Amino acid sequence: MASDTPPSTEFLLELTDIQAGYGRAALVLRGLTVQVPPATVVCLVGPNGAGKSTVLKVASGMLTPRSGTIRVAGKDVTKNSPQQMLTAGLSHVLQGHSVFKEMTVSENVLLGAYSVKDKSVVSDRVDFVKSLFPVVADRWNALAGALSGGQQKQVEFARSLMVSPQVVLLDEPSMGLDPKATGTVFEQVVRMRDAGTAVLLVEQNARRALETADLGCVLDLGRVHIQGPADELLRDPQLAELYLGGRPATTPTH
Amino acid sequence: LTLTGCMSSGSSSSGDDGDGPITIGISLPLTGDFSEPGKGVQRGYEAWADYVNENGGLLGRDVELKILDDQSNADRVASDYEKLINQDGVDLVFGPFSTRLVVPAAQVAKDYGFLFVEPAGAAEEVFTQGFDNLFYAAPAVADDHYNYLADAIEALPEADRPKTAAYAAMDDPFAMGTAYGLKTRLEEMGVETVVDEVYPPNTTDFGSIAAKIADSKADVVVGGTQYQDAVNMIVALRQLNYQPKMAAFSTAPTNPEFPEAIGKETEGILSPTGYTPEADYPTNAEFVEYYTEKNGTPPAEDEANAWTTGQVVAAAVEAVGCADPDPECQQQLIDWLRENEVDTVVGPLSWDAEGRPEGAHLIQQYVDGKIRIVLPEDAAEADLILEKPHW
Amino acid sequence: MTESAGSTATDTRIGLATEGLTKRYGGVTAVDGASVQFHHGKVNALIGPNGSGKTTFFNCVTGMIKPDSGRATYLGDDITGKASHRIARAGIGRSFQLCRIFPRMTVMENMLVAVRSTSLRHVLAPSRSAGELDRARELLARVGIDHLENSEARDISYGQQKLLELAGVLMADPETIMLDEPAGGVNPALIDRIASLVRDLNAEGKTFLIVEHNMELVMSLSDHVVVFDRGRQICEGPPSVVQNDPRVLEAYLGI
Amino acid sequence: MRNASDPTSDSTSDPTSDSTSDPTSDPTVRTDAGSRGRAVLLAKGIGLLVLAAAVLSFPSLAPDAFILSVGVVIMSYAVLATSWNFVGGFTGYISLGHAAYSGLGAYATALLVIHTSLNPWVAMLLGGLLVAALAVPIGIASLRVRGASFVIVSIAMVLILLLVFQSWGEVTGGSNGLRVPRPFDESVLRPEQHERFFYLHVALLAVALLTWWAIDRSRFGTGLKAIREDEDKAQSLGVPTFNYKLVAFIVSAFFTALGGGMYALWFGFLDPIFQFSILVGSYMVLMSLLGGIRSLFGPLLGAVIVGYAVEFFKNQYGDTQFHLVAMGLLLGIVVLFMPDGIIPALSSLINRFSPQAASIREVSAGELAEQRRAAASEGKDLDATEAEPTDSLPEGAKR
Amino acid sequence: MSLFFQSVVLGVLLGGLYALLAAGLTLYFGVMRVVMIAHSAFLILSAYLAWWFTTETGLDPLLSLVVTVPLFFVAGVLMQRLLISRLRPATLTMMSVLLTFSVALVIEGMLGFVFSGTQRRIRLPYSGDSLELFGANIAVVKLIAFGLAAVSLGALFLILKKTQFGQALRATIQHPDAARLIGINTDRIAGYGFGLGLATAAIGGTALALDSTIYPSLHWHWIGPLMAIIVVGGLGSIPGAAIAAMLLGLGQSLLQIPLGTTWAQTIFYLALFATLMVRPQGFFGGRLAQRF
Ligand SMILES: Nc1ncnc2c1ncn2[C@@H]1O[C@H](COP(=O)(O)OP(=O)(O)OP(=O)(O)O)[C@@H](O)[C@H]1O
Ligand SMILES: Nc1ncnc2c1ncn2[C@@H]1O[C@H](COP(=O)(O)OP(=O)(O)OP(=O)(O)O)[C@@H](O)[C@H]1O
Ligand SMILES: [Mg+2]
Ligand SMILES: [Mg+2]
Repeated sequence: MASDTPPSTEFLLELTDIQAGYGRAALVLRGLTVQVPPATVVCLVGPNGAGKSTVLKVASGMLTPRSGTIRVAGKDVTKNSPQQMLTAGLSHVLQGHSVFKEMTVSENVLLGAYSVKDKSVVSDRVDFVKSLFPVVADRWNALAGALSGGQQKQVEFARSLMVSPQVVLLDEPSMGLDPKATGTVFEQVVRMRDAGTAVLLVEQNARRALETADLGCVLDLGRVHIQGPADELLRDPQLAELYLGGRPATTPTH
Repeated sequence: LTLTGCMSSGSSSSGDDGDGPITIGISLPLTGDFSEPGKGVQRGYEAWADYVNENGGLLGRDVELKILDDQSNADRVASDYEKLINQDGVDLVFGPFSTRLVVPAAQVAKDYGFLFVEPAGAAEEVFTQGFDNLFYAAPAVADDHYNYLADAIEALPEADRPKTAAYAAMDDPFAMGTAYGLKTRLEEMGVETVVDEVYPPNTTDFGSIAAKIADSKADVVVGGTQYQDAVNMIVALRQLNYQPKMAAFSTAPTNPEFPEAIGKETEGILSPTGYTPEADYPTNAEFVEYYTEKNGTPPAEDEANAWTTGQVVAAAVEAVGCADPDPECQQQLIDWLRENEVDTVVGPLSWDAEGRPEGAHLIQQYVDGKIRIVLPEDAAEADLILEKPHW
Repeated sequence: MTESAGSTATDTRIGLATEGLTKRYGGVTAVDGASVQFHHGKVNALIGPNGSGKTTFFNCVTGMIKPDSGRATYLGDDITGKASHRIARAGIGRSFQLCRIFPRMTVMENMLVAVRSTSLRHVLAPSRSAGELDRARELLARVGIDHLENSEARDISYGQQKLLELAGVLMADPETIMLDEPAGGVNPALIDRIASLVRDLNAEGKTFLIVEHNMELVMSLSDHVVVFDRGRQICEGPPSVVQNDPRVLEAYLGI
Repeated sequence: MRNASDPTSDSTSDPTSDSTSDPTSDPTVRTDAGSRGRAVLLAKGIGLLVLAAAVLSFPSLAPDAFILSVGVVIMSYAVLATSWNFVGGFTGYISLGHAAYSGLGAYATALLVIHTSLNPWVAMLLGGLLVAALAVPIGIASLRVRGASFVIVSIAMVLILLLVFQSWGEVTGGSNGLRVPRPFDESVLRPEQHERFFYLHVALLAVALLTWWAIDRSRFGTGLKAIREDEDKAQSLGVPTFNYKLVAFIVSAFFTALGGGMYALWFGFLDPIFQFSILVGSYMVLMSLLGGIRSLFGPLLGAVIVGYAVEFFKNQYGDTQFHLVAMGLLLGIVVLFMPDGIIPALSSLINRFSPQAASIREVSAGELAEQRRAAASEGKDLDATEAEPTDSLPEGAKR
Repeated sequence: MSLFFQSVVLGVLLGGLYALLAAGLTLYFGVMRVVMIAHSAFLILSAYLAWWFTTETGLDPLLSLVVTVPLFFVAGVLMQRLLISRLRPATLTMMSVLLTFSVALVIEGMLGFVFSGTQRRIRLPYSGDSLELFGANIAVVKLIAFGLAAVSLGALFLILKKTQFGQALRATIQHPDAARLIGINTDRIAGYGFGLGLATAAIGGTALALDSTIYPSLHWHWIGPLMAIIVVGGLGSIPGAAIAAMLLGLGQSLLQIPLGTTWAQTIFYLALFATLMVRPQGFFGGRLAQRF
């Protein structure tokens, strides 16, 4: 279903040869460039520890790069704080579990709209996410920490849907979700894309992700390994084996 | 070695005798919980030293005080005397303040064979520890403070005596000593004890204690108190408008701040005291005059006891004719004090084998808003009010 | 694929089993009278929609929480409500869904925590004996993070942490290994390695109980699949059967 | 960057300041690391000797009895801090109330000496055992809660004991304090006493350190550290967490009590408000933290520094309350700027100069696959062989 | 009987004050996992300020609140931003104990330095006055203190539960990264939270100063009972703290009748240990409370 919209010259999110690392440790990202046009889903895949999450952290201002520039809609936002990034129209859904465990589902979801002042918009969105994820509606007043792993992820994703930014960074949104919920998540990704949002998607469920995405981008050793239209990457057998997990039959073992 | 770096402040040379000044080592609670009385004692000591130096010194040598702050802490007080004796090589030591600090300090002095005369630490326990070098430089031990009052009550006709008494004492050897001294006497003469409360030193809320006392409607209330606890207790008692016939509190009422703290309602409050500026003992007038011009205010009990300590040691030194750390000299001083009586600003003092002074305290009372001596008759400045007016 | 592990050969013994296991949280019944049996020496899978009670089931049988009612048995003997370290030493090792490691210890130290016996000699023995170290390194190599041996565990990426946790569990050398979403957030290529690792260990006689949402993995790996919904078992059987069971399609795959 | 994957660099830089991490931790370079290990051991041995010599020669160097007495106090601090570290360092359960156990030890010893005809040293040991026994129920109660609650409980312990020992006058002497008969007869003069007690404290300290070291390198120790990180997880790995905690707690209480008892015999006078004071307990924490709660000699170092600081501040700001301020600032600075303590701070400073281990794998998925095939085609067991190439290959692979 | 009733009244009044003070502690803890040993030190500080204010100006100590409350709020913000925020999240709870402990020492030291160790007490014209109620006397000052406590407690509760600030505060503590990513200014929010806590200390201190002696080391006397209260109430639960405070205050006051002052104080610690055995997370605390 990968739509072959020609990559427009104007990028909503632009990371140009970023170098970044944690603390004094060696560089994690070594001169990496990623560009996300509007109304496009770019999918980052790569082995564990390749630096995918780091890319997103840099993009959302959680980790300031050692060199390189970050542009959102052409505007240079390097060294901005996460809040400024948010106001610049960029939202980031963390990997792992980042619900507020000791607050209720409702508080979590509503806090998603912390930066939104218009009450009516908020209530519309609430209804919308409730309809998307039944568990949000069912457990509206339960402590989020009491939910199951997958349910928490759903709440988390719902929370991120409370705002509608230009650029969305998703770090493994489908992790721990059952097939149903996974379906919903990918539908939403498509919906965002169709609404003109630029989506930078990190997924380990690589095949599924690339099927959804327009452009693919394989990360390894903190560099972009291969880049191109998602469907082409999918067809490349060597890539398939190295990064997308060959069918069990073709595993190198035995 | 590193440690010497910061602590070799005193020169050990002044240890050996000669005609250099006589250094006297003292550790006092200048900070912490006992700092208030501690400072008083300090003023007393310093006044005494200056006085002596202005009048030809001891054995013709000047005296030089070396005062350390023990932070109201027993561990510190011991190490202070350790330091004074070993590092600063003082010739004599004077005692610190408060029973809790006297015992560990006396131990150190004893181990180095020093004479140990102390201005505070009136509690019985101080004298039962087998310190043969210790002397308390005040008229009476805590338990005997109220003796005159007890006698006066005993003198009353059966009918007029109070029937019931309530006691509340801070959990502190001295404070408890005073209250319980009176308690034993009153019980002997058949005054029923209706409340007997002991409260920790850090108590600040006296509501419940007061409630108990008020509820007992005791004729007499006796407070074994230091300072603020007395104020708090009195306020709390007034909040419950309890009106005893007789109210006695140790220490606090003699404190100049007391009337301001309590206001007009001090009338009739009793208190024992070891000292009064008015007393006509030889040397007292001099002391009061000297002290007052030096510090602006007349001396209170703590200052007087400090001065007394000085007088006692001085008497021994002059008599024996030596003042140096070596044990023989110190032993001679000790022996001399055992044998003799010393005239001081709190009256003539002599000691029993454990170092207990063998006198008694005066009883003061607020009469017409001013604290006056009411007992014993011969020293009295005003008549004892038996029916305490309402507070 | 499965012939690789000799697991199909042996007859089915019942390893871990529960009867009417129930756990309630206020209004929610997380596990609702689940009576399940898992085959010893096989690779078992436990699947079900989010919130169907899989993790709670895990916690109940491994003693992390006490079930309200029902009992759990392992190879016949009752392990209901036993302390989790007892159960661990009875031979059941587990991993956690939200990967748990010891963040401020090095990867190697993480490996050395596992305790296999309570004998004083074992407990007081030096933990860094050469034997232990080699064993640990081999396991780390097996999951492919041996190069991180001396990094602090909190500094390695999420997927790496998952692998570390797996290796740590193996270090305790349990005969039954319960994995809660081992493939969650793990790179596909690595998933294949985990799969082959599971097969090898299974061939060495280890029993597995795997909770996983990655159907491809489950179906390729497991000999026996149990499907949960709303805290109880709705069907069980070999993958081929389960895969086409209408209830499963409806409740889980949502087709 | 290059040697990021070079195994030797991994082994040289001990990432955590844990005294456990030993250099011989890489298969490919065992010999090399082995020699380095021996060098390190040698260095450690020498350091140890120097330390011992310095400590033991102190009394003869001390210019006068006062300095000597300060030395005794510092050693007693060191004993207490090291004992505290059995709980604080391993399990990360910070107890601000360890004065409870030193106080109990002191009183137990004193009362035994006074009321029984026991030899003082036997009494001290017995006192320690009594306190250890008492620590069982206390531990069972207080180790049920973690973090803050535990701290609070520990504080409560001290306060409650203070109340009890103050009010229970007939046994404890209450606020009159309790005089402890001295273990040596009159002929032994005070300076002589100080010297003896100094060596006695050193001996006790040595035993405590030895125990700490033994635990630290044992599985038990690793288990305790795991508890510090994630208790449930540790338990699921078969660590009997509660028993571990309890044992550590009891050991700690035991040594603390011995420390208290010995101090009582030396000082000769006990007063509840000074025995059961939060300040004493917090000094133990301060000293351990300052030196480094995860390292063997941390508390000792901390004790020396704090002990010196106390004297110094007193000398400087004798009759003002500034000594409190200074102590507070010291603690604050430690917590803020070197929460792991001096020793770790230093060792990490050293590490800074030795190259960092990158946590990112230096070999791309492609190369990995290559190696696997190679391994597979050689028909060897996949995993065994794989360990070597992945570690050694990248050098070549990169050029 | 009248004694009993009198003690009940005193107990309730005392409990009210405990409640306010404990609420402050709970606030730091419940929302930001900080054990604020220095809370009672700040309490004494504000008491001293009230005393000083009165002795200098001769005005009623209550007026000092106008100054101290904002002052302490700012102090709280600074303290959080400059000190607490520097601690590693991983070890926050533990390290905060020591950090705030050191702050307490500094405050005590400074108080001793500036005002000396002397015990102080505010002299009020109405310090001895009392109202009669069914045979029990209620001291006016105690009543005022109680009123102050009740009002500020209520306010605190509303702020935390009803305002978006309260939510943002809790979010910030539970997952700072996520909180920042949804646009919360985590630094500022946490700072305000801390300021709020100190503000309660300011009020409590003034209330305390009305009817009690103060001296620099007094805070040790308060910290124990307060800590016990917040554990019994359930760490982090403000209503829990309030209720526990009331009950224990009452208990203490009643126990004094048979047991005397000293032993009555042990009720706090006995309650504490009882709680640990029966319900480690405290009687009103959330499931997660015992973790911290
Ligand atoms: N907080 C940190 N401190 C130091 N190093 C880190 C930190 N977080 C990640 N790293 C390192 O940076 C590299 C990239 O981490 P990152 O989380 O971006 O990988 P990833 O591609 O997201 O992997 P995964 O798919 O497992 O999430 C890893 O090698 C990891 O060891
Ligand atoms: N501590 C708790 N308090 C309240 N409810 C809980 C708690 N733990 C789990 N639950 C509820 O129990 C149900 C089962 O949770 P569980 O984690 O077992 O689901 P799961 O099968 O593991 O889901 P997932 O596939 O997302 O991991 C969920 O509805 C969850 O909300
Ligand atoms: Mg990632
Ligand atoms: Mg789960």
